[in-house]
Amino acid sequence: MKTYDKLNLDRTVVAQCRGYAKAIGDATQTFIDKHTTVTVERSVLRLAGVDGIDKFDVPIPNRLVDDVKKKGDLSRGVSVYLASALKATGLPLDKFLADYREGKAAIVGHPLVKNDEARKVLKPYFDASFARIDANRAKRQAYLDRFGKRDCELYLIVATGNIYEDVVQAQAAAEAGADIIAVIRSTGQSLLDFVPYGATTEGFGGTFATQENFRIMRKALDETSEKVGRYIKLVNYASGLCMPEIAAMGALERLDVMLNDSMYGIIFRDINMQRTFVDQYFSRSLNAYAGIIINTGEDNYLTTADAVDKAHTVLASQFINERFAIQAGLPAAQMGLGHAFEIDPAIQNGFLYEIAQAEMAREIFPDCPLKYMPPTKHSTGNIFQTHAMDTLFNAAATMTGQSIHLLGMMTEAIHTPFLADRHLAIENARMVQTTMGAMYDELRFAPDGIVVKRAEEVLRGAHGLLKSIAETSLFDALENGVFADVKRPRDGGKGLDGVFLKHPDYMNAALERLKEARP
Amino acid sequence: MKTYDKLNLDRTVVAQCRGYAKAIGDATQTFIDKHTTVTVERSVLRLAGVDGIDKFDVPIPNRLVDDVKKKGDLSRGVSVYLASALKATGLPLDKFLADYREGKAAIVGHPLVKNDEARKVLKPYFDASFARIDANRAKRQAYLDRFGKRDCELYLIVATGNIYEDVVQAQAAAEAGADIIAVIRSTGQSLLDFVPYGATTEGFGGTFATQENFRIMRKALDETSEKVGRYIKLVNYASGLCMPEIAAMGALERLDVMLNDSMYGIIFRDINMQRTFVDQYFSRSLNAYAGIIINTGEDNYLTTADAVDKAHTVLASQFINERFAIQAGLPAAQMGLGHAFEIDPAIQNGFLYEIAQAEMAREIFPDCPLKYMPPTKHSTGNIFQTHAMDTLFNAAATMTGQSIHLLGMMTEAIHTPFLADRHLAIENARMVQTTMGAMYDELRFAPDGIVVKRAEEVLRGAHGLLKSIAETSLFDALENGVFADVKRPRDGGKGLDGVFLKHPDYMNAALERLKEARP
Amino acid sequence: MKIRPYGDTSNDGKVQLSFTLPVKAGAKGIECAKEFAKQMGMIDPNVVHCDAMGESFSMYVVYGRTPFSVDPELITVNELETPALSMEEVETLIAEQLGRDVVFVGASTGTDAHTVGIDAIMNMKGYAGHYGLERYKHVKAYNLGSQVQNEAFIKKAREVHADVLLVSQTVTQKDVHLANMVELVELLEAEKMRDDVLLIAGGARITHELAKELGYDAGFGPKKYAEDVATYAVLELIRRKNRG
Amino acid sequence: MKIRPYGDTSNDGKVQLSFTLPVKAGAKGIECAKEFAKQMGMIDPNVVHCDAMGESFSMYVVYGRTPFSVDPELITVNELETPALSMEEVETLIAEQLGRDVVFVGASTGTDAHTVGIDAIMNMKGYAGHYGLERYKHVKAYNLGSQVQNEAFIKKAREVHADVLLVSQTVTQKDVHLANMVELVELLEAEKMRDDVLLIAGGARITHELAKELGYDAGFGPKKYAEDVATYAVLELIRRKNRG
Ligand code: B12
Ligand code: B12
Ligand SMILES: Cc1ncc(COP(=O)(O)O)c(C=O)c1O
Ligand SMILES: Cc1ncc(COP(=O)(O)O)c(C=O)c1O
Repeated sequence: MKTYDKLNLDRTVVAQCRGYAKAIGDATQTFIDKHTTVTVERSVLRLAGVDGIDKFDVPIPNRLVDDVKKKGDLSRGVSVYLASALKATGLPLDKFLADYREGKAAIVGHPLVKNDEARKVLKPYFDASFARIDANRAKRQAYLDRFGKRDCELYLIVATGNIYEDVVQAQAAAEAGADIIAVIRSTGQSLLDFVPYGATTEGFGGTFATQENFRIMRKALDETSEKVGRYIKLVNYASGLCMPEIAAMGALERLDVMLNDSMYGIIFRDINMQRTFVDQYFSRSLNAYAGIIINTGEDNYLTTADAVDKAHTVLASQFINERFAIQAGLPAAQMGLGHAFEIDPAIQNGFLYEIAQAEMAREIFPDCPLKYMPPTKHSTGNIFQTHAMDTLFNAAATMTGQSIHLLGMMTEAIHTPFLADRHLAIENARMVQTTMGAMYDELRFAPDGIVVKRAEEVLRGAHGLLKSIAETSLFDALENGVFADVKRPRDGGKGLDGVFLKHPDYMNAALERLKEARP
Repeated sequence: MKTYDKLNLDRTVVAQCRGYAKAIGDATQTFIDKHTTVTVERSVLRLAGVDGIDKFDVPIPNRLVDDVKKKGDLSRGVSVYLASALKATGLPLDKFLADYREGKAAIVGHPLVKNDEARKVLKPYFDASFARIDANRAKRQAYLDRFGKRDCELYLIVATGNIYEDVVQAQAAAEAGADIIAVIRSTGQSLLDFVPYGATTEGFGGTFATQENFRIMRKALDETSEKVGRYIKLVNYASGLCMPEIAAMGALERLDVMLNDSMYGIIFRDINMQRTFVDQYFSRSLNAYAGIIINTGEDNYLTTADAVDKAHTVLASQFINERFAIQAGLPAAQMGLGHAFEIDPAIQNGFLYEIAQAEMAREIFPDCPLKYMPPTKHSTGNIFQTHAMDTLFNAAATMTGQSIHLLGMMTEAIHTPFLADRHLAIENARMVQTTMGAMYDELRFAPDGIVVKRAEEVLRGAHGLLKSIAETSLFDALENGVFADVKRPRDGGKGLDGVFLKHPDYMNAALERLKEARP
Repeated sequence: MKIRPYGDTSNDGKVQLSFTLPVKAGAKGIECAKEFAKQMGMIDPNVVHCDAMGESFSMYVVYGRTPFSVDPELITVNELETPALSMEEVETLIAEQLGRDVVFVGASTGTDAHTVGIDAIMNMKGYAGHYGLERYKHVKAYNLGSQVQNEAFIKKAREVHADVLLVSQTVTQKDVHLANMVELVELLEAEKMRDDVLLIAGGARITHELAKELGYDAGFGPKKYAEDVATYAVLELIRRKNRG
Repeated sequence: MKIRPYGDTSNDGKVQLSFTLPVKAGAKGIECAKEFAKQMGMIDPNVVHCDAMGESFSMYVVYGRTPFSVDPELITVNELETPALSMEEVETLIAEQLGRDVVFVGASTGTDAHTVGIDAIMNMKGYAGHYGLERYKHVKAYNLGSQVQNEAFIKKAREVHADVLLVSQTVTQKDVHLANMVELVELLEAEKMRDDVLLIAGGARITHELAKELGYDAGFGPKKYAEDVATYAVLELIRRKNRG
């Protein structure tokens, strides 16, 4: 999509923002590089091909990493333990795991091999997984080459709690015009320090993210893609205590987009910040390799903080997320930075601020597939008015050339979407996209008008905020509640006990490959 | 409201359009000035204070004019007959009418007085009515001075068929934010060659326009005006076979806006064109005097003709209606020229055409309170989608600074509005007006973009059409179906038998006063 | 197999309801709304929105479950089952089976001024890509326009020996169309013409069911075009001819 | 006096209904929709819209009359009738009638991560111009945030000698809130703490009626603020104190 310079943004200020973000990112990366986490290690196992659960439903990756944590030294990384066990038992991985399940083999207690040896032992297993991911990437690309891609893609959620009902609804939505389908997770999953297993039918407010559920939905959407002649993208959430593992599952099952924010878990799920920073790095490195677009969660800030006063925190956070994405090797084309249309419709000229902000995001991140979120906070039980508000949002998206357009639901304030809610949302958006067609190319704003001034004000606000964060640290900023009005202590929240300082001999056979593959 | 030059319209072409319209208007006026009609004469009687019905429910003005038509010479005008009867019987008007009702007095059969004498006899009666109209005008002005007026007024219809239910709904609408209330007429009333009498409760698709109904609604809205601190304007329809009489009733009962188009009756009600041209002139002269804003009906063209292909006919008709309005002494501030948002939402870039046309109307008629009509033709039983379409219309109105904004109803394709439909429509419009606030001042269009080109194209089309009409005549144009794709023969349609060539001694005591009062 | 409304799970029976009550908005109004929804059979109705409309009215939006179900197998469709033939097929049928021109007279009758519907069926150019009857070979189509009184309509029908009468009705408020449509049937009967013509109604709110009830031969609603009515009429004329 | 829904005329009983059926769109579907609407008591339901949603679903919009009516006089409102006092009035009441600090412990419990509701009630700055409990004199307010397990919630309540427990629940899909709310009551009973605290629930879909059913003392829904719950709680504590 073409981009314009409609706002006359001060490019020096933008460059300075990126400079501060780099300083912030570099400082945090120093911390990240020194640490690993239980879920990073479990992802290594998953990428080596470890899967399944024991008879108490505990995933085998959890069992193995717990063993190393309790009886070995996790700061060395699980790679070397797995390699050593394979080497010592002489078993191929599947046999080893079968024995392990029956209590006939252990991951610890074997003489530890050297890192180089470990790499060699594990290579064939990683080769298999990475080949599968490569094939997924190629298959996606083949689909896209065959079917093309819309400039502005309609993104819809399903959230029945039951993967089979989700399939029915996702297919109906795709047939009605959706381009991207996200399966919302059950409440609470993000706080589980393991990934549930198998097909599930009992989620609340969403469906559990399991590898089997991913597979079921991917298969269904591939069928629908063939039917409608459009590649339907599949989304799930990498955020939470298992970010890296879910990213691994997504890569293996050909998800196309994953929610993955460097700070969302900290702010909205009270997950420990050290844990999150380490996890997001690994998961993003994997997303990058798999050609998966990430979606960041800045939109959420405006559900708790005021959308007018705190617009600059969204922009500041986008710069930070961009930076972390760069550090994990993600190209701009995979950075789906988030923003949202959340200004109270009762505010005079609110819509002008919205388009100022949306246009600004477009101009500052011209190559990113921005994820634009619909109004939610000011939706009420008045479904008709909410539908009208969503029309305005659809108009704003079309007027500012957004690329990933999440649809608002007229029942936002009531329940997770009904089949018909989604259908009506698509109809609404399609109508706006058609009738407003070239609106983005057509519009200009009064010089020194409200729109131009608003963009300038927000950019200046973000600049100030980034500067102050760069002067202290991102840890401090989160402790002070600069984002979403939420304060989080550095050592508080969930999952800190899963963070480990790396041993000087730490080795991560998966991460190494991911890094090597970076362009 | 401020106007801009956003479209770079060719002002020479605009001036030429006005030139052609003047030629068309002048030619038609020559015809008008030579003729009178039964309803023009009945209005004269009404303005002299004649009212009421006989025992067969026939209005006394009809009885009197019919008598003159049958037994006298209507081409002299009814003024002189009435004056002669009063003079001959020596009765004051009320006594004369009482006798007439009982068959004890006649309007014809008396020696005819000279025109000057007639003027003198009738003067006190006209004085009374004109004083009442003056007082109405002053009262309206006092209200406006006290309460002010919104830049863009929300116009809502009530159409229950029952004046008392209409009152309930009109008051509810005004309390919810409506500025203007129109009482839609019953189907078929426009083809009645008399005006029904008294309060009515049995209309279809609308409520009969009667003087008593006007009074009831005016009183109710005055009460509401006081309550809400906003002057609520009342609208009814002058169009139809009784245009001049209803205009007289409206002037007497302080209506604020009247539907009054120089061609609507011809095209949409198959009323004879000669009749309509004569009637519209008298009724507009009266509207002008009473300070009543007229609303023209160009919007209707697009319900039968294609809204993209025939947009230029709307503009051409606006120029013609403007010209006829000038000829009847109406200032621009009372010319509520009509236009509409009727492009199929399935057409690519349709919204861009809509705003091109709406902005163009604003720029060409900067001092007119344009009446902007909502989508109707492409509304379906899908109330949610229709509500969304109405949101886009509300956006277009706000983006182009419209002044009289008729609200679309989500149930447009189903029934005349329910109370709640109207409420939701107001909520929708208010939200858009608030959140888009200064959008009109803010927007600019790409030079040589779709919007600018569209406006140019429509203006050029109107120019060509007006030129061709000026080269023949408006009568010919209507015979050829240039407006709304409807063809009407010059001598066809209803009401031709009510048109009379004026006698050289024709005198119209009411019209004379209206003309004298023109600035 | 019985089916039930589907919100987001099979058989959840979920529906959305909205209405206005002539009471002040507030807790009392919400309870009234809930009670009303229960009378409509909703289980645990959830009043998700209550809004004041002036002092004496309030509107409600309700979501909830319903216990009802419908068996599609047992539902009879009160709609013409005739498949629509193409214009060319209809023309051939007339030529081969009737061997004469078929005369249609149509109008928007009574006080109804809506012509777009009847024009869609009759005018040469048709509507939404479906040619109108005027374009059909072997069809004589008279479109009288709108606001045509029933007497004038019948007069024309007699004059041109109409085979088929097409009545369009759009305004339905206070059931004005019912009175007008019934009047036409009565006039036709009084004139002893009822059996000589196919009497067909159409319009946005007209259903075949309703038309039959009022004594018409058929009724056509939205998304019906010239070929639908032409197919029905011609097949029926052939049937009647063959019956003798 | 009984009231009925109002479309555009008193007592016309008109309502709007929409739902999805798991059938293909078409004439059959429309008849099913009509039949279903009749089961809901609608008289002459008018199916004004039918739209396909894929091959196996279709949605409907229906308008029609209903015969039902409600008598507002006979409707009991299941809502707390306590008038809300102002913050200052509540503060005075506590000082004069209880003579000690009142301790509130609040949280969004279970897996629920929505904090805006409980923050609206508790945080200093409050919501929509209504100050939260933290600002009240003589009130000790502990806001534990979200995703608080019932066990942890009870532990804190015991620790700080809570007078009032405030439970916020927003996610209601598959009735997850019911299970969670009932679990809390059971735990409190097991711990023999139920009678020592006022147990209050709140959230967008919570009603007083529902809260009572689940064994809570009171429930507060949308548009309720700190002063509503504070007034209720303090008056109830005074009542209990005086009762002895
Ligand atoms: C265009 C229009 C007008 C135009 C009509 C111009 C004209 N020459 O026709 C104008 C502006 C003049 C007008 C005026 C009025 N209108 Co009007 N109008 C409409 C509108 C917007 C569209 C109707 C239309 O053209 N539809 C398109 C056609 C193609 O669809 P259709 O008629 O259903 O026809 C199809 C089928 O039904 C079928 N069909 C139709 N007739 C026949 C006949 C036969 C024999 C067969 C086989 C098939 C058939 O075939 C067609 C193609 O599929 C509707 C609202 C809407 N969106 O539906 C209101 C609407 C119909 N109007 C309405 C009303 C009340 C009026 C007025 C009385 C009041 C007013 N609003 O001013 C006036 C007076 C009219 C009068 N005396 O009758 C109401 C009717 C409410 C009701 N149910 O009673 C509506 C629904 C708007 C509303 N919500 O208030 N109107
Ligand atoms: C903001 C929001 C979020 C934010 C929450 C941020 C935060 N820290 O709170 C984020 C983005 C994180 C979020 C996430 C999710 N959300 Co959410 N969210 C919303 C949203 C938009 C607004 C809720 C809100 O803040 N309302 C404003 C407050 C002030 O209102 P309130 O809670 O009703 O509180 C008032 C009263 O109820 C009362 N009150 C409330 N609690 C209490 C307690 C007491 C004791 C008292 C006295 C009074 C009281 O006082 C308040 C003031 O009047 C709603 C949709 C909507 N427009 O309502 C969806 C919504 C609630 N979310 C929903 C869902 C499903 C989720 C997710 C599960 C899935 C998803 N969409 O990703 C996740 C996961 C959450 C989890 N694990 O619980 C659904 C719930 C559906 C249902 N009925 O089950 C909704 C309705 C959206 C939808 N239609 O799908 N959400
Ligand atoms: C970046 C991001 N991650 C995750 C989520 C949802 O997470 P959870 O599954 O933790 O509720 C969101 C929610 O909108 C999000 O924006
Ligand atoms: C100028 C004008 N007059 C009259 C009407 C309505 O007239 P009638 O009462 O003849 O249906 C309209 C309809 O919209 C109109 O635009």
